[in-house]
Amino acid sequence: MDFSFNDEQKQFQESLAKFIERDYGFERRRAYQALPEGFSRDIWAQFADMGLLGLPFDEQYGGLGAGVAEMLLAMTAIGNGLVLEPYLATVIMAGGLISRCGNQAQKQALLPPIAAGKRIVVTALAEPGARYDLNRVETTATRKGGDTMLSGRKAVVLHGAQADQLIVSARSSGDSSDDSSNNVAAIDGISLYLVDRGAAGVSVRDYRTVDGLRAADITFNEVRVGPEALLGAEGGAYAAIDAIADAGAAALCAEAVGVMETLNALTLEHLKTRQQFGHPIGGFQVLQHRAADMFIHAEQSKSMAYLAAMKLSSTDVAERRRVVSAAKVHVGRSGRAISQASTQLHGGMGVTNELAAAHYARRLTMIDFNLGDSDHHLKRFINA
Amino acid sequence: MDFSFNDEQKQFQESLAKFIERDYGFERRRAYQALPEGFSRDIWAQFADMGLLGLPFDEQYGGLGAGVAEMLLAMTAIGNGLVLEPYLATVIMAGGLISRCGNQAQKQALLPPIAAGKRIVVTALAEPGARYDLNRVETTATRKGGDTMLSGRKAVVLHGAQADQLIVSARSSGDSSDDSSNNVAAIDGISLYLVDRGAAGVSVRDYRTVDGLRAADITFNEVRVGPEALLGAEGGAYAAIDAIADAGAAALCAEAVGVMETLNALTLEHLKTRQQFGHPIGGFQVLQHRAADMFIHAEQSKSMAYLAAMKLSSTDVAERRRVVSAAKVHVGRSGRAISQASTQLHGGMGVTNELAAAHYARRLTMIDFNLGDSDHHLKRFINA
Amino acid sequence: MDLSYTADEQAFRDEVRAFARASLPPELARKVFDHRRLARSDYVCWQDILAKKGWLTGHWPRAFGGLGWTPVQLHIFDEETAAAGAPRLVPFGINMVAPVLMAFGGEWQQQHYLGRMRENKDWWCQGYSEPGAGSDLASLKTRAEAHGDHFIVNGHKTWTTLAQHADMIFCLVRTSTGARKQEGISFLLIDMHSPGVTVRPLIMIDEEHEINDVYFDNVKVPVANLVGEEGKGWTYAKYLLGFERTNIAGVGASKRELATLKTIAAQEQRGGQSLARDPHFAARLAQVEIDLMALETTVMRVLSQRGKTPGPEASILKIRGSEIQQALTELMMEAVGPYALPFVPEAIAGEGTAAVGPDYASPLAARYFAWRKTTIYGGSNEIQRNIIAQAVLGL
Amino acid sequence: MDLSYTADEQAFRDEVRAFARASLPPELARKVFDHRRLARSDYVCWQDILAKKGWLTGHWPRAFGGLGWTPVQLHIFDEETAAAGAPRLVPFGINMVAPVLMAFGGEWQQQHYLGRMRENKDWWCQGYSEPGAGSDLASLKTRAEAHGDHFIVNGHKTWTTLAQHADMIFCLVRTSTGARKQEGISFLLIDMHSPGVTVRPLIMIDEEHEINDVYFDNVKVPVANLVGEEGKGWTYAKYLLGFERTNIAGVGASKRELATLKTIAAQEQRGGQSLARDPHFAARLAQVEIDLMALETTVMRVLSQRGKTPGPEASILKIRGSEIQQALTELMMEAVGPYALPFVPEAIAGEGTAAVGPDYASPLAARYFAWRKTTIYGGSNEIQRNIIAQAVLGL
Repeated sequence: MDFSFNDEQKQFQESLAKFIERDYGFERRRAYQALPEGFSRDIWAQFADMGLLGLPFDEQYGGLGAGVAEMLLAMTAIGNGLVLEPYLATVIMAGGLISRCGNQAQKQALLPPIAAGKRIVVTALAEPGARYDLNRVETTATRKGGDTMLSGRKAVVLHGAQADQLIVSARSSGDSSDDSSNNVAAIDGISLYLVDRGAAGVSVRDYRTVDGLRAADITFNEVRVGPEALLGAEGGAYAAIDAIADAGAAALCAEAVGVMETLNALTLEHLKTRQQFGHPIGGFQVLQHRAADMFIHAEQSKSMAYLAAMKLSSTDVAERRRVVSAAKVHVGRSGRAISQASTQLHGGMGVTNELAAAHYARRLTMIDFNLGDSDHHLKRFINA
Repeated sequence: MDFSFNDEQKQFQESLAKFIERDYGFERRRAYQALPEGFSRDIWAQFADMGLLGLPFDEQYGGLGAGVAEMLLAMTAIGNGLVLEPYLATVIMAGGLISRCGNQAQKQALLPPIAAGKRIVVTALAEPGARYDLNRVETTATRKGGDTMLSGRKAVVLHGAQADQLIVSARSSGDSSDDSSNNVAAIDGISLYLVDRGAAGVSVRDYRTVDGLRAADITFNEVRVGPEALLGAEGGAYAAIDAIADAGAAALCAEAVGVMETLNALTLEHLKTRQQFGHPIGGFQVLQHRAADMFIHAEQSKSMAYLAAMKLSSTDVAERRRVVSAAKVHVGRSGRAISQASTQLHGGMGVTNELAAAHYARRLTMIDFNLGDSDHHLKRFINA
Repeated sequence: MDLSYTADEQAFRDEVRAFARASLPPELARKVFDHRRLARSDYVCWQDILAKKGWLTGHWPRAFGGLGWTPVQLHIFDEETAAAGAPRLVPFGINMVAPVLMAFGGEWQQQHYLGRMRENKDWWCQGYSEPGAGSDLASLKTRAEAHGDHFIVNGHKTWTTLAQHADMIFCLVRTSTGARKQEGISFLLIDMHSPGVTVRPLIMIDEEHEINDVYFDNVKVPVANLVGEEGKGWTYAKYLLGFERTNIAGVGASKRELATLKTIAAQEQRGGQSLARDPHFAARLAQVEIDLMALETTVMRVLSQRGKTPGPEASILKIRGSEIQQALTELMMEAVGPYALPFVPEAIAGEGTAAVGPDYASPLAARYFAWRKTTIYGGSNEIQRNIIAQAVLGL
Repeated sequence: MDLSYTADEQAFRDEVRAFARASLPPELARKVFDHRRLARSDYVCWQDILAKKGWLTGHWPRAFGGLGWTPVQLHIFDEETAAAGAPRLVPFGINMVAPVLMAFGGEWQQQHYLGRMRENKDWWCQGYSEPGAGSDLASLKTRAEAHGDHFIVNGHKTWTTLAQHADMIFCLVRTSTGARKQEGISFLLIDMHSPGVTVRPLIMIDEEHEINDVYFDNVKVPVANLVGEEGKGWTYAKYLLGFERTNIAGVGASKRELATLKTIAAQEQRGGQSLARDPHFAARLAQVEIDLMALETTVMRVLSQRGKTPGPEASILKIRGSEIQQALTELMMEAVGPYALPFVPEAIAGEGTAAVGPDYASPLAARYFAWRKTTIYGGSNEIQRNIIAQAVLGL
């Protein structure tokens, strides 16, 4: 039992912190956000140079083969800087699926360009009306000769319009109503396909999200893909989807911890400098206790983020799901509490767009709406 | 729309307050509690003299024919004084059932001695394992000649061992599993019987409750009652039981408001007098805000207690149940919050038996366990 | 004690309901129900309709041209118009500065300004907060120097709601620097069209332009626009705060929002069933509904027992009212799940761009964030709890 | 970073589990699981068993006769013994005064008192709080006057846990009245059997006799029992407080109580189904379970990163630990519904009287009330939040 980082990891952490401080200040971030893609390709290239984009991939595919500790550090730094780039969608989620399900040729073709920052691949898994249930798939995959035709809709695909390729879940057999999402092994008939974002029949509605990122709703209308597009076994993709969604959820927890750290620091700074009634408002006991609670929430969330990350590699799927859900619930609720408290402590300015803290509060709140909110995961935890 | 009391009611309120102050101080109450019956027959006789014991009864049965406002005032005073006598069980619940279901002869025989303090009748409605569902009745009523044989068990009968007579619910037909407690009209087969506490086959386990009252678990083993024991129509008692349980719940809300008032006053007194770090602890902002929240809880609870009391006479049963449940939820949760805050603000002494506030906190907490707790009523509210 | 509405009150309710149904433009009501952004003309349109009927100032005393509605009538009016989908009335004139003018204003001020308010001629805003003076209002720095028949005003107000629409602002200004900072504050009415007044938008967390910085650069204000006595502004401001808190309970609007939330929950799915039937969500919704019942009853209790001048108990209404409003926005945002994420301002503005996901979803997250303001403005909830602790409980 | 237990740690866990299973008397475990009242002999019995094995002080450094367990081992020991149904160890000697003696005690004190603790020979209690000095500990008034080779102690301690069983008490006493009230406090060890010591029970809200007033009337205490330097008691007391807070997280016991809660919820019915399947109750239970997971991980994180000396972060453990303990008692009480009401002390004491309702129900309400103490003692949670705000956050 050892919660400490080794020297190499500490160095990695410091270099990330330096990068965020130097290149990801509030005004710079605003500028990246205003770019057509809603993030900076320069930053993305720098991430590649730092090895971040291949962090978890095998070395043979241009990755660093890093483990859970590095993932925690990277995602926490992303939270610290409120990073806009599609790290979660591309490296953790799409990269994770390819690493897990891809055959040798697919890994060779996809992972190195992702690691090099040359290609952006994202996952398109959730559907309108399915809420957070990734097993409720109504997008159809129908064989037509040697090819497959995909039809359906995917909802709130992070960075969908900025991606070169999409990994799309579709139903190659069965129907979605007979699935119980808590029996992973029994869910059958879902497959994954690689689809070019520009392919015929793909239409993309690009939009901003309320926390400053980009997402898209994507319609697939008789989109033809070849046999090489199939990622993993036909009809047997759900276990991988479930595992990658958990990896994404754990990564979001780590990101949330980073957001909490910075938001708490900004709030403390405000409490120490803002004067009312002739004193810094941080002298008021009620505000002190609120700040103490924010600190407690962040520390407990950090513990849960660590625990969830550790369980990702567990062979006990039920245990992994239970702990990831527990972490997502805890982080979701703590995030809500911290963001609300921070806004309140900032007073009037806390609800304007001009304050960095307002942007952190928004992201922290909206993280909960990705890959299952607290209520969703509480239910999954109960039924685990 | 008028929330004020008229002069007569105000006078009534003042006389109650004077009585509680003079005759129901903390030490006196301790002495009443130590009496064999756990309350004072002297006080009971004085209640009778004041007209309290017939307050809601028709004048022809020795009552005052008073309305909702007087009930609110009486129950609030009972809460203020943490009164031990069986007012709820006898006057509100048993008296209410007799008034509602009894025939002329029964009313004539029972109400005047209750109003005069000569006889104590209580209701025995809930059963072990049925939790708060009064429609889950497994006590059986079997005809034997002209008589009826009662067999079964009743749980936590308030003042059961001190009563002269019990009003017992029993199933004269059907079984309890086919009832949906939210469809009052459809619940069938439950009857009410008057039983002497000393009758053959009645065995009573008397005990204290954690909030200082008395209750009993009562077993009925082939208890024979005559036809005159039947209260109301055979098999058709549930609507009356449901209505009286609501009257009891509304009365408990009013009592809780009285407990809150006194407990808040005791806590404020402590905050103003207890010194720590050289100042009264009421100077600490965190404790001030906690006291403010206690005040808010009490005021909101008072509003709900009024609203529930008003709806008791509504002809719209669904509306009555909805509002009574809302009040019970609100009062239950507010009571929990106030009692916890009060204990905390009293510090170490708050968890000893020596402090009046500790007794108020206990009663306030346990009121929620009578006639349906917050969770029970929240569910009933949702399904209403 | 009789907690039911009288026949007269019931008749009044029917009248308001019928009138709102007949006169409120349906497309305006739709915007309100769907949480779309309202233009200046939307507010003005409805207020003109009410002004023509005499109902914009129905709650004013007859002596000032009102109809002398009882507090219960005003509550009924608020509830019925909110339920019909009416926009909220801009409160700064008719509900905030008006009582101050009635109590402390000169005859000309009463005739001129109250008259124009009855006819909805001016849009008012409030010049209280300053960058260095939020909850600590009395430390304000905006100065007004007397020069013969006018004052010269210099300073910077912030957090001024809808100042971009306003014709008039009532301001707290410093006319002298006394020993206590509460002294030397005066209450001034300033024409927003005066030279030297600049309005700069403060963009809200939901990218809405609702609040502003207002700068005064040597603005000339006639002495006739000084309310009451010079240096007594703090007294008037405190008088006004009580009125602000009463209206802030927002029961009528919260009842409408609760109904909207139920509609949304009935349409959303969780785990294959309606969200409204999800026990956990239903329990949270029920809790807010119960809290709102308690608040409404408390409002009626305060109003019917004490008449029109609200005491420090009004702090309860502010605290619970704002908490309930926030809880409703929070549940609504959660109800739509992932479709809380898309942010399409054009759709929120109702400018013809389609929303992403269900139509009702698009404004909800932005609205949740914006509504965090309700526990901050009008005296933050921390200040309100201080007031209860000190003024009510004597701590 | 490796968050799994090492093979050694796992082996230690197995050893503790096997030992507890083999040596803890089953009737004692039953009493603990069922929340029955424990007698002095119950505590002593289990501590004797541990002392014989050397485990009563396994977490002590080897230099003082301990086994030098790591914090992780101590955590495993706590968790496994709690799960087996062992009573909590009386902490005042081995966990509280012991570290003070190790750091500041004289050689004789270390040999004599630490030696007796290892063999479970004395029952210790803590003499800190006084009627006028609760959270404001430093304002204590108990005086010790030096008279040659002994002190004469006069004063009144309160809230002294299980003083009626104690052989020894460690006390903060005032030996001089300095400028700051923290100065002039000394740390004294007093034999409870000395003439002039009187113990008076304070009956708890659950009618339990757990705490006491302790009066000192001209009690003679040898100078040899002064710990460290005269007037430095406050420093030692603060040193001790850190240790008190670590143990107070109570993870092991809370895990056992969570398991008990689940057993009860599975047996209770609500609306015709098991309470454990009731969505609302299940959600509340799950929330506590998750909070406990977070607390346990935080405990491990603090312990494994910082070694044995807990910083102000220990306040988190105290706050969350006590809140979770209380939440568990609250849910347990609610789980049994109306059968929370009966209060039969003889049944709680396990004196043969049958309980009313299910056997597990009878102590639960009383226990809920008694457990409110956990957010008050050991530095109230308000004090802990002050510590975090000031010592950690610099406010």
